[in-house]
Amino acid sequence: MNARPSCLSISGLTAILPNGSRVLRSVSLDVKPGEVHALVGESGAGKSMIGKALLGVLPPSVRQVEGSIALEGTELETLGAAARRRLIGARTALIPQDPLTALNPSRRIGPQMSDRLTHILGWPAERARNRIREMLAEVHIREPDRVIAAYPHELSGGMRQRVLIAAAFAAEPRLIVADEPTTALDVTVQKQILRLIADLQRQHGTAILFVTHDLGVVAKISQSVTVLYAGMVVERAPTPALFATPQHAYTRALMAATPRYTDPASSLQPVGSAVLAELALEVQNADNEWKRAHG
Amino acid sequence: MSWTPNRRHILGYGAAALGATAFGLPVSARAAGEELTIAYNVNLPSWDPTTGPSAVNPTVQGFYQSVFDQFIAQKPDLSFAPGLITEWGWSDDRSKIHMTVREGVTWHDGSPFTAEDVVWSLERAAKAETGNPIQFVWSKVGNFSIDGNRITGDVLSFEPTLFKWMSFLTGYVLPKAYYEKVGAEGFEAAPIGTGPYMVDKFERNAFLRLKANPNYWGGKPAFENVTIKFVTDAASRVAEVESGRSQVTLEIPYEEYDRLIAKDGLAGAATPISDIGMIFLNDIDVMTDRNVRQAAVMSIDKKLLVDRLLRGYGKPIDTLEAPEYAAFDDSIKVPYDPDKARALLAESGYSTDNPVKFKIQTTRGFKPKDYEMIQAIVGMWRKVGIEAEIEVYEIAKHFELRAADQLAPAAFYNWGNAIGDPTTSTGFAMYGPSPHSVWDGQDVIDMINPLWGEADEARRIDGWKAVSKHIAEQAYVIPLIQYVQPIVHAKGVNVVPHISGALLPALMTPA
Amino acid sequence: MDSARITRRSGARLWLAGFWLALVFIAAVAAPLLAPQDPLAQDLLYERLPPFWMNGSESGYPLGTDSLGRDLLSRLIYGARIAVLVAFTAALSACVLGSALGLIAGYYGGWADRIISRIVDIWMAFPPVLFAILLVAVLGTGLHSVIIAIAVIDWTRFCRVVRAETMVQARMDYIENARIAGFGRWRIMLSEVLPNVLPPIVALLSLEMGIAVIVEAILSFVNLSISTDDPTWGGIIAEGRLSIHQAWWILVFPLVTLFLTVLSFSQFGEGLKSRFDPVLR
Amino acid sequence: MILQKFLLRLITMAVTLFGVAVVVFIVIRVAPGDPIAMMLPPGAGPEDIARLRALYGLDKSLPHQFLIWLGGVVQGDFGTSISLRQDVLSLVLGRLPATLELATVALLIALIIGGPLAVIGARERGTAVEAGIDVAGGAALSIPDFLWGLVLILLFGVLAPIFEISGRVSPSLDLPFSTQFYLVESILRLRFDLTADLLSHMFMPALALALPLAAIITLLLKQSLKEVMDLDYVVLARVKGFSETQVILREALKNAALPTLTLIGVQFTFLIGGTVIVERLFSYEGLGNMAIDAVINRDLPLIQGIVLVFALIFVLINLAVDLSYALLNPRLRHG
Repeated sequence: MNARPSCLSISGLTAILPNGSRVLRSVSLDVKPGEVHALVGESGAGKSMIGKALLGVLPPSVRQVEGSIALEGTELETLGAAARRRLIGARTALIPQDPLTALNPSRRIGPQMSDRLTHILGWPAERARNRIREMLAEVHIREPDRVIAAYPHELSGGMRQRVLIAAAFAAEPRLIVADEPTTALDVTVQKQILRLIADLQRQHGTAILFVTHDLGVVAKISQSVTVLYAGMVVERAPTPALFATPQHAYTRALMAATPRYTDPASSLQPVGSAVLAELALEVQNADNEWKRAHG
Repeated sequence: MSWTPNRRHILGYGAAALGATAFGLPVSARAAGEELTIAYNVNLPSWDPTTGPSAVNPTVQGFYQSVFDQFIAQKPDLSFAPGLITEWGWSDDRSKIHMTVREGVTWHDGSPFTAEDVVWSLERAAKAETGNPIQFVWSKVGNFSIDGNRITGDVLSFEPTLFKWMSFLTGYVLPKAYYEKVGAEGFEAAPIGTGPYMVDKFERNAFLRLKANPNYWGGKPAFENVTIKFVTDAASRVAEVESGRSQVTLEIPYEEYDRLIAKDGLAGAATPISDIGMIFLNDIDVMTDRNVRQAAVMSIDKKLLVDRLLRGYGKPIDTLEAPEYAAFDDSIKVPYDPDKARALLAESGYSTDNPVKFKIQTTRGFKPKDYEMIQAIVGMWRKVGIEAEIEVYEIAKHFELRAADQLAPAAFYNWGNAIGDPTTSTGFAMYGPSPHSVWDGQDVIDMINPLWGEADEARRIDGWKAVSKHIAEQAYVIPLIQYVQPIVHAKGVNVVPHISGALLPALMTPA
Repeated sequence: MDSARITRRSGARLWLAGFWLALVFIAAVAAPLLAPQDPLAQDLLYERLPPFWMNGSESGYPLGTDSLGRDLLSRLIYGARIAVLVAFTAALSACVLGSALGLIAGYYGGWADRIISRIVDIWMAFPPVLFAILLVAVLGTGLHSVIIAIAVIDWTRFCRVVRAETMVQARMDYIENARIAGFGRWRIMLSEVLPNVLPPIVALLSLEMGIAVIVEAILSFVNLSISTDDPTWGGIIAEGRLSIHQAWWILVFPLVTLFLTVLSFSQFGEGLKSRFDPVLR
Repeated sequence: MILQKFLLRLITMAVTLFGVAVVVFIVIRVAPGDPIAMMLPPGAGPEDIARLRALYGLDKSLPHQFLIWLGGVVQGDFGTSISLRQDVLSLVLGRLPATLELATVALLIALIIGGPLAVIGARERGTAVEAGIDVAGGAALSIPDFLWGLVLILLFGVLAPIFEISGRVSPSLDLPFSTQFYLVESILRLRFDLTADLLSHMFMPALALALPLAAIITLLLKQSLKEVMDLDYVVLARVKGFSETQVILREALKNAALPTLTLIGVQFTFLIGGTVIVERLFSYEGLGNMAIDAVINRDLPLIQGIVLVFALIFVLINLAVDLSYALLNPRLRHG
């Protein structure tokens, strides 16, 4: 691992539901500047919860009780709420999962893209407008001015996701959290969007925390990956190493459950019950340990 | 649909004719002598004092007497004085009437007041289609002839109280030329009269601005500008006077009257007026039994009612004639004697265990403490063996039931009578055929019949006193109290209360 | 601020409201036992006695007396009887009338819905307070006319809610299956749709009871409420208003009682709504 | 398509108005208390009663009277008031602006109180602050507007006389207005001294009307805001770095206000219809004040005129609310 300080480093992140059950079980992970780090696991594993915890938008019913999140070395817990909010606003961005609900239906596209630049980063309106036009061009939108003046319901799902991606990269954030950005789209559009994100990432050198449940996407886009099960980190490794020599049984089972593009004939096995039992044991021990520590 | 523009309520003629400059008084600069504000308890529905329901509503006569003059004026003690006619009377054989018209009087628009106005007003009142509620009196005289300022007319049928009506409901003289020029609607919008005050501005249900009439024949009134605010809610009226926004108000709860006059800067006048509270008895069911009627009358402690409910402001009465009325006879007394009442009820087989039952109707909030008084009386009756069930109804329902003679065995009502004549109190209340009476006893009808046309005033009054005595003995009605009108005013204004209950700004002077 | 605390807090409100309503209900039922004096007994010598903690008060009259010397506490207790009566009968009749029409309009749609919606429109176009005064003038003052007036005016509230809810339910698959299975229209409406539409109705019913008590207070303020001697809170407030400076307690105690009762009805309704509503539970 | 929908809407409005006309006509004719009997002075005989009944056309059969009246209404002639002896339409139109202005001021006050409370309640959702707002709202709703009026009269009228207690304007002022919309005209004519006097008179009645309405607005808007607050685009706004309050005002409010708009529209019509008691208490000469006198005096033509005009306002406001809902909602506007 080279000596560059990590762009994002999370350690011991734990969050609980009102009834006390743990949603995140002391999760730790690092994202290097300019690196795409995948966060993979079945749905309900709590992967997008990590993104939300980082961005400070946990749902009301989930409370972070432990762990530290550092953005480029700055401990978020040490900042006041307003300072934390401004830091997140300036340095990070979110590419949401469902473009159909991520845009305000009663506001035009332009202001929704530019308000962060003008109000949070204090850019003059002129500079912000040019920036948006540039970004819309980068995401291959032909008539940027028509889109800027349009309302969300006038654009297709794919178009809206492009707008959201353009908005995310517009302010040159250090870190973008991409929360399953292609899941809600139909297959044909998914590939284009993935390639678009990869191109922009390389071009802008932005670090991306890429949340997905699709190992294919992990293989295509990420440099390193964390595997998650029930809010607990099962395995972490550079992507090539993970695919070459998966250490944990669950990772191997996951791979077996993913159709190989290269080898369609391979039969798909569901995650074995033995593996599940082993995982359950691991979760149990972790919980007992945590309870003992916290009485 | 554009809103129709508001008719200019500021009367153009007023300023022009008097040459007074139309000046907008700044709100605060209300010099004592200049400006008077009164918080009045009822709205003024209409400006025509001779037609419609408001013509027979005693409480609004104060407005009419400020702007118009009556044929014959009525002094605060109900006695009569020359008004627009200075001298009046019947011929010896009662076949003709004569009137002398006051000279040198002008209408508010400057035009002269003449005998034509008087004759036109009388003939108009006599016509059925005008809708004058007292048409039955005015139609008893006719075919007038004018000679300079002296009017003579034929008596179509003798009415002893004709001239008294000329100082009572609908007895007003209206401007013939002006009325015929502007018509009823125009008159409503901009009324003129010969009275002490002219209408400066009128916003219905809101306020009335009056301006003193400099050429008034009775002398210009003291206050130049009078504002009458229509504040129908008693608590709001109290707040108006207490906060100093109004200088005079009336008809407020007696408890509040006591509290306000105790404050420095405020004083009060509480004088008995020509309005009495009574309980009609209907000759149906149990009320046909004299014992029950007498017991009902004797078991009411009127003194306690006045002292406790009305804080002492009120006078118990035993007949429908108040002390100020012509036919008042203080020798007629009905004692408060609950034991005798129980004895009478026992005679008819009733007692506290087996009480006589009937329904009593009353309004609620129409007159001060009307409902509470009936509750108190029902409480007193309960102690002697009378079980009365209260039914509240609106004043509109009362009038209808009374006109159709379907009132309950007992029904509370108040009876105003500003001319103090027995015909318009005991007469109309107890004379069977009149739509206003409820008791249809033939004996009372026979006693009253000869009095309608009785020419000899002394014998007429004695006749009515005999009727009152008979009614009291038979307990055909339950007279309760004579109301006292509470008026609260700032110390800077002295107010002359009028027994008719009309509040007259013209009688008010800066102290 | 997790959801556990939310339900606990709204729970507290539910219990407090429930406690006060129970108190009022007990007072209504057991009035003769609880009331220290006969609410109608007058004694003009004892008029306007202050409450027990003020000097000049009498032992038998804990909350003092009114201008006719009647015990205020007894009148409040007997007043509860009428308040409960008005609240339940008026609200229930409005609820039954409104829900029935709402159910029919929502389920049948088409002409039935159009007619009923027009009637609802006409009813809502009437100024509510004026309509109440007119109705009471027509029916004559009395408890029955107050109840009828409230029911006749407020049924549209239930009708609108039930109609909207029924429309949603009627489009659901489980109704479709019931219809395919050959259930009769009435059976479907009563056994299938109604149970699901019940939660909002119950919440609204509780709210409506509070409104019924207020309308009775408004009518007594305009001297149109019940005529007989029986005490109503609105009536006592109207009487108390006249002597606010001399005997403030005649106005304040019924006002507080009315306020707490109506508030409890509305909070109870809110509590029920959150209890029933699956989303919030 | 739009025109056809609009025509259908006009028809339903006409049906509603006709329905109201029929109902009020029947209801007040059934009411006991015959207006003529009220005018009977001492001594009037049965023939006087008959004469007066004929004068006001009350001797004809009910359907006949209704047709005459409806025929008149269509041409704008609402008949003559029995007690006020004036044309009903000009009476009603003369008094309507006062009630409309009072209701509008009340609505503004309600929005000024209710809006911020709803935003705060939404922001502090789930905390004691929100519970406090709920209980305060419940409290404001539990006290009828006329009792608020009483409290205000005692507070601002007597103890600390800041505001005027009765009437709509100081009588001594010289009003240069040509229409009955005093408040609006005083602003247009830049006569702010008059505006101040008008508002000083309107403040207490408007506040008494506004408090229950503010409670309703608070509860409805807060509920609607809470539903919008968890949507994706609001979460995205938080990530952009906007504070919770900014997020509510910039993103959530507009989308939350739309659904509450229709409900507030309905409440506004109830408000106009509900001013009867408060106008009576403050002797504010609006339509409500006149309506009570009309009912007490059984002034049949006037009651019918007032109720019909109230109904007209009701349908017009609902139309306006529905139109504005379409305008504000971009999806419908471009639909």
